[in-house]
Amino acid sequence: MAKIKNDNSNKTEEKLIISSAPHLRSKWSVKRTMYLVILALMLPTAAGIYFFGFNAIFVILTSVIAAVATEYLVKLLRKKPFVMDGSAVITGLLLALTLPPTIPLWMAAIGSVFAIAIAKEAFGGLGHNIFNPALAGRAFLQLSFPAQMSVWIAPSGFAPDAVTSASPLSDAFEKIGSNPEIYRELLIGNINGSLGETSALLLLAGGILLIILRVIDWRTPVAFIGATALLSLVLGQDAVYQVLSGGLMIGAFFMATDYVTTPMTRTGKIVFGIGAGILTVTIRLYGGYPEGVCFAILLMNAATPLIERYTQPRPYGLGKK
Amino acid sequence: MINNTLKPKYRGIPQWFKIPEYKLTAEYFIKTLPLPDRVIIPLHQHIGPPSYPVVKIGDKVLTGQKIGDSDEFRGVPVHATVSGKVVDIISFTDVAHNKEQQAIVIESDGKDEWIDMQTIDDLESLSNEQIISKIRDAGVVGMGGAIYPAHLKLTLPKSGRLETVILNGCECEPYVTADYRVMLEYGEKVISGLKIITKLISPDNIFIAIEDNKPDAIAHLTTILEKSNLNSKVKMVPIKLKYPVGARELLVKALLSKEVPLEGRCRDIGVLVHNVSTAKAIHESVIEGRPLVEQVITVSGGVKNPQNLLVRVGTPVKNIIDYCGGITDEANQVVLGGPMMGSAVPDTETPLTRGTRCLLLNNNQIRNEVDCIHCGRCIDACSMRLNPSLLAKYSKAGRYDDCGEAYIDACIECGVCTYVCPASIPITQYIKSAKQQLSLME
Amino acid sequence: MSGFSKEFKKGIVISNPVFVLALSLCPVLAVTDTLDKALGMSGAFALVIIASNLIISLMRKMIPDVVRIPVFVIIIATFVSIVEMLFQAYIPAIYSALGIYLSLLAVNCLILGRAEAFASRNKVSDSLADALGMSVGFCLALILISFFRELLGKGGITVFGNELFTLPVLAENPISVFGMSMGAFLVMGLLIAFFKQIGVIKDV
Amino acid sequence: MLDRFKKYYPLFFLVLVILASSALMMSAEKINRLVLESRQAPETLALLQQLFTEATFYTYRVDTEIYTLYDSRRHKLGYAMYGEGFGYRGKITVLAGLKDKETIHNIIVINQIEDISYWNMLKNNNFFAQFIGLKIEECYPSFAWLPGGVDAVSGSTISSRGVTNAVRDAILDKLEYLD
Repeated sequence: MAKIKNDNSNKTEEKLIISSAPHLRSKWSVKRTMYLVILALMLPTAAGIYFFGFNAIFVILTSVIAAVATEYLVKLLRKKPFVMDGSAVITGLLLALTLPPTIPLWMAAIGSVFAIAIAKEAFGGLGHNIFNPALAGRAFLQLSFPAQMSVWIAPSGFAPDAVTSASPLSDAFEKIGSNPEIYRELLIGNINGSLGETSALLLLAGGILLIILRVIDWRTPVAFIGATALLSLVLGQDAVYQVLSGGLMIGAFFMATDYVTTPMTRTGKIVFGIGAGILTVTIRLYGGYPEGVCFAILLMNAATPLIERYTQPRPYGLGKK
Repeated sequence: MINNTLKPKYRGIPQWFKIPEYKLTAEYFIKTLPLPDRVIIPLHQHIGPPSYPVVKIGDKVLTGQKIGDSDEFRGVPVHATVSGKVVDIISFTDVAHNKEQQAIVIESDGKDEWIDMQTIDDLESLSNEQIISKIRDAGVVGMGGAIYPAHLKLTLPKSGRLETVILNGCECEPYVTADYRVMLEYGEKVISGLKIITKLISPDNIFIAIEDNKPDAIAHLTTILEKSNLNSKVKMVPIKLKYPVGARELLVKALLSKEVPLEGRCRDIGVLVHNVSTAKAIHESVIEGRPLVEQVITVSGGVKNPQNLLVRVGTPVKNIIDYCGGITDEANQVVLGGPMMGSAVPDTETPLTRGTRCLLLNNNQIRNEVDCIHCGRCIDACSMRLNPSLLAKYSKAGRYDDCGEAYIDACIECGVCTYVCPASIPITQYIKSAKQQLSLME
Repeated sequence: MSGFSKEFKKGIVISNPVFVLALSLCPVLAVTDTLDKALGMSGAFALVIIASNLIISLMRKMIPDVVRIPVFVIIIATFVSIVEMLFQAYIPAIYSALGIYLSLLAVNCLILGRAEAFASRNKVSDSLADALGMSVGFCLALILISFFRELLGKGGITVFGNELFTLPVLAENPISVFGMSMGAFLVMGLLIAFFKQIGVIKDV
Repeated sequence: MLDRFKKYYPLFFLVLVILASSALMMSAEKINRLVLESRQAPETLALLQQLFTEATFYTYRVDTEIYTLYDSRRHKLGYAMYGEGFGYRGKITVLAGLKDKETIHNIIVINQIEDISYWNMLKNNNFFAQFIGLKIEECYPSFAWLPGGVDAVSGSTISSRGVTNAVRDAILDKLEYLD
């Protein structure tokens, strides 16, 4: 404060704001980021609704509404202001997209409640959670209701007669054999599987949209998908099939790029992607579950602080080692 | 014809965002601000030991007369910027550098009587020591914002020499156009200042680095260079515009592909970086014998008539704003310096100090800080390759030692991390306070 | 008698062994998947801690300082063995369901902790009150945790073979996570959070 | 004298406590054994003693239907469980005894309604003795036919198969419950 007499204070002085430099701020905000992600997620959501009809709509709505309601209630309990920043919507939507279309609605709701209340808010809310909430919710459901979580119906749109069949990944190894038909089906998404993970093409489009909009970094998905493809190839699997099927696309573009639970540094993002890819292939080929993306990402989430610690960038001016 | 121009290059960290330029005043000629009735001259307008007053209350002073001096070589004297009477010696807080200091208040008599100025015609008649003492007496400090005394930079290190001189014409901060106008309108003085620098340290390479959005400044300086005898040594380098590229560390990296060591200065790797306005001030101090009493600033943002002004040091901000037509309704903040690194002042009586290049009337929408979402944008944006979010986290938690271990000293406080932060965390502020705490601990 | 009731109440809420002190979590997490096992464990715990507190408090002036920990351990282990045999003889179903965790009471930090910190320094009535309070607190905590775990993880409550009630939907699709030890952590954490929220327990 | 006593007092005390606790535990064990033994049906014990001659008492778990047998010194002798199979005429019930978790100790047939001639063929050909010491793994391979170490008595194949299936039924589902 200047100790100078203010003899003629005019009106403008009363509203002078003291703030620290820089006085210019970009227009990016958490809200904007979240809504862009939701926008990109609309593509696989639309595919899910197209292929699975009313089932999909109800599951998605239940999951999202339960997520937002839980967030509101928990914030109320914690006496913190509730901000509709879209993160709860993303969690609900992502959870719904990883669920089978036939799941009972109350199970989807329980998954959402667990994802928000336990996996996110119990750790301190957005920015403090260790595990990706949507994946934690899915893992919870997978452990709790293994039967209902592995019922897959063939896509039938809005037609009422759904046929249950095995997961594409579990009977994958016999059925295929560089069959271009099945690649096309996998790309379009006209196969049985979780709500949002069937259409590889639309997931790719959503992911590329986010990369172009600079919401996510290209390194994680590229490393994740690359590592998966390479390791499958080395182990004698059909790499294209491994990449296109299951939850790999949605995991690589929308879950492994979650800001909070993945490393911030660029090298760290690559390490995270490679680690998740290796774990995915390992669980798929040698593990007890047909799908490994969920647990692979959760395991790498736990390793994130470690990765971050060892991949700090070398500061400018520090001699090269 | 620019024959010795390198290709535009920038080898720092590539930036994926663009900070808008807002160079509103680029086409406005420098006008001279009418003399203020009263100036407030702080006595410590540089890095180094503070000066003490050498005048008493009631003394008559002339423009350019020394009113503060330091016994140490590292200090620089302070001069009266108007002629008149010393009315008060007050205590004053410099908001930009957050330090308490003395300031001398001079009431102008309106006559603007100058002291005798010794003009030099032949530079060769002076020895290096004489030139340096002239620069010191004139109180020249780095005008790029660092306010480091110029004569200290120009004194050769005891062992070795400085091989490279970079004349920094990069003005990457938004709004600011003062250096650009100086290069266009005082080009001869700038090149003459460069000649003096060359004479003092006789470097092997001289670069003039100007951003590629100022082609006319590049052309103008090239024409002057061709007339001077410096032409053969000097390389004119257009630099690609990315915000903190005007910072000397990044300029060195961009031009020489060398990095300034973490705990060192440019001179440790034989490089001298001087701002174009400093070169102009060096010319004025040596050739014209004129002390640093006025400087070109840009007044921009929320004023009725944004313009470039030649302003006496110590002029209260209010005078400048009034001259430019007053604050518009949107502006709610007065910033001394550029929008990225300047400091907001609490009232408009605050005087302008040496090295200030911009007076910005800003419209600041205060945004609430929310929790860090670990998006990593600040890490991607940081040109010094630090982890700003981590530094902010440590600083917030009071873990200043950890800040030190995370190389907080490397931070140049360019403000880019705060600019890009979607969670509106004032990272730069946290880093500054941690640096302050660390320096207190030592 | 006010001293008695004070010591008694302390163990139930203010320093509840499970929710506040967070001690002896091994049995808490391991045997709370059904109400039966929780009740059995609470009973065993209560018998051991009351008997050993009583004996140790009675002998507190006699026990030489250098050998006090061995003596405590022997006393506690004796009672654990006796309780084990009693369980085997009279309630063999619960005995076999509890398995190794019953024997592990001998190295239960809570029992040894109370013996060392309280019973060996206080008079008999206070020690008895302390042991009773701790038992009641431990029992309440176990019953609460196991109630929710059995309700969610099995879809209904069954006590000693009597089916009290079942939930309509959950009985067919129980949330089996609550039957695993992860569910024990979840339920315990949520209960602690709930009690802190309503202000029953405070930070220690 | 008193000083010396004081010096060794902790040791004395410790020994005293150990002795007291041992005495307590011994008496408790006595009660425990009395109770356990009083709960045993003598006829069941007699049946089990045909399998394990040195068995003095047993415990029975209602949920898994396994008898665990102990000798007089409380050493675990083995397990016993019932199994059923279908022979030529009807149900055959056997009580199979396991020595440990891997080997069959002995079997006794509790109930059968086979034709006497056939049954005598089994008896005379030492059919039941084949089960003694049979490894459990050999009972796994097929449900329909006899285990590897057992030869059927020719002419009485169906009864042989009935007995074997009864033994397999007794063992197979309960292996995981053995403790």
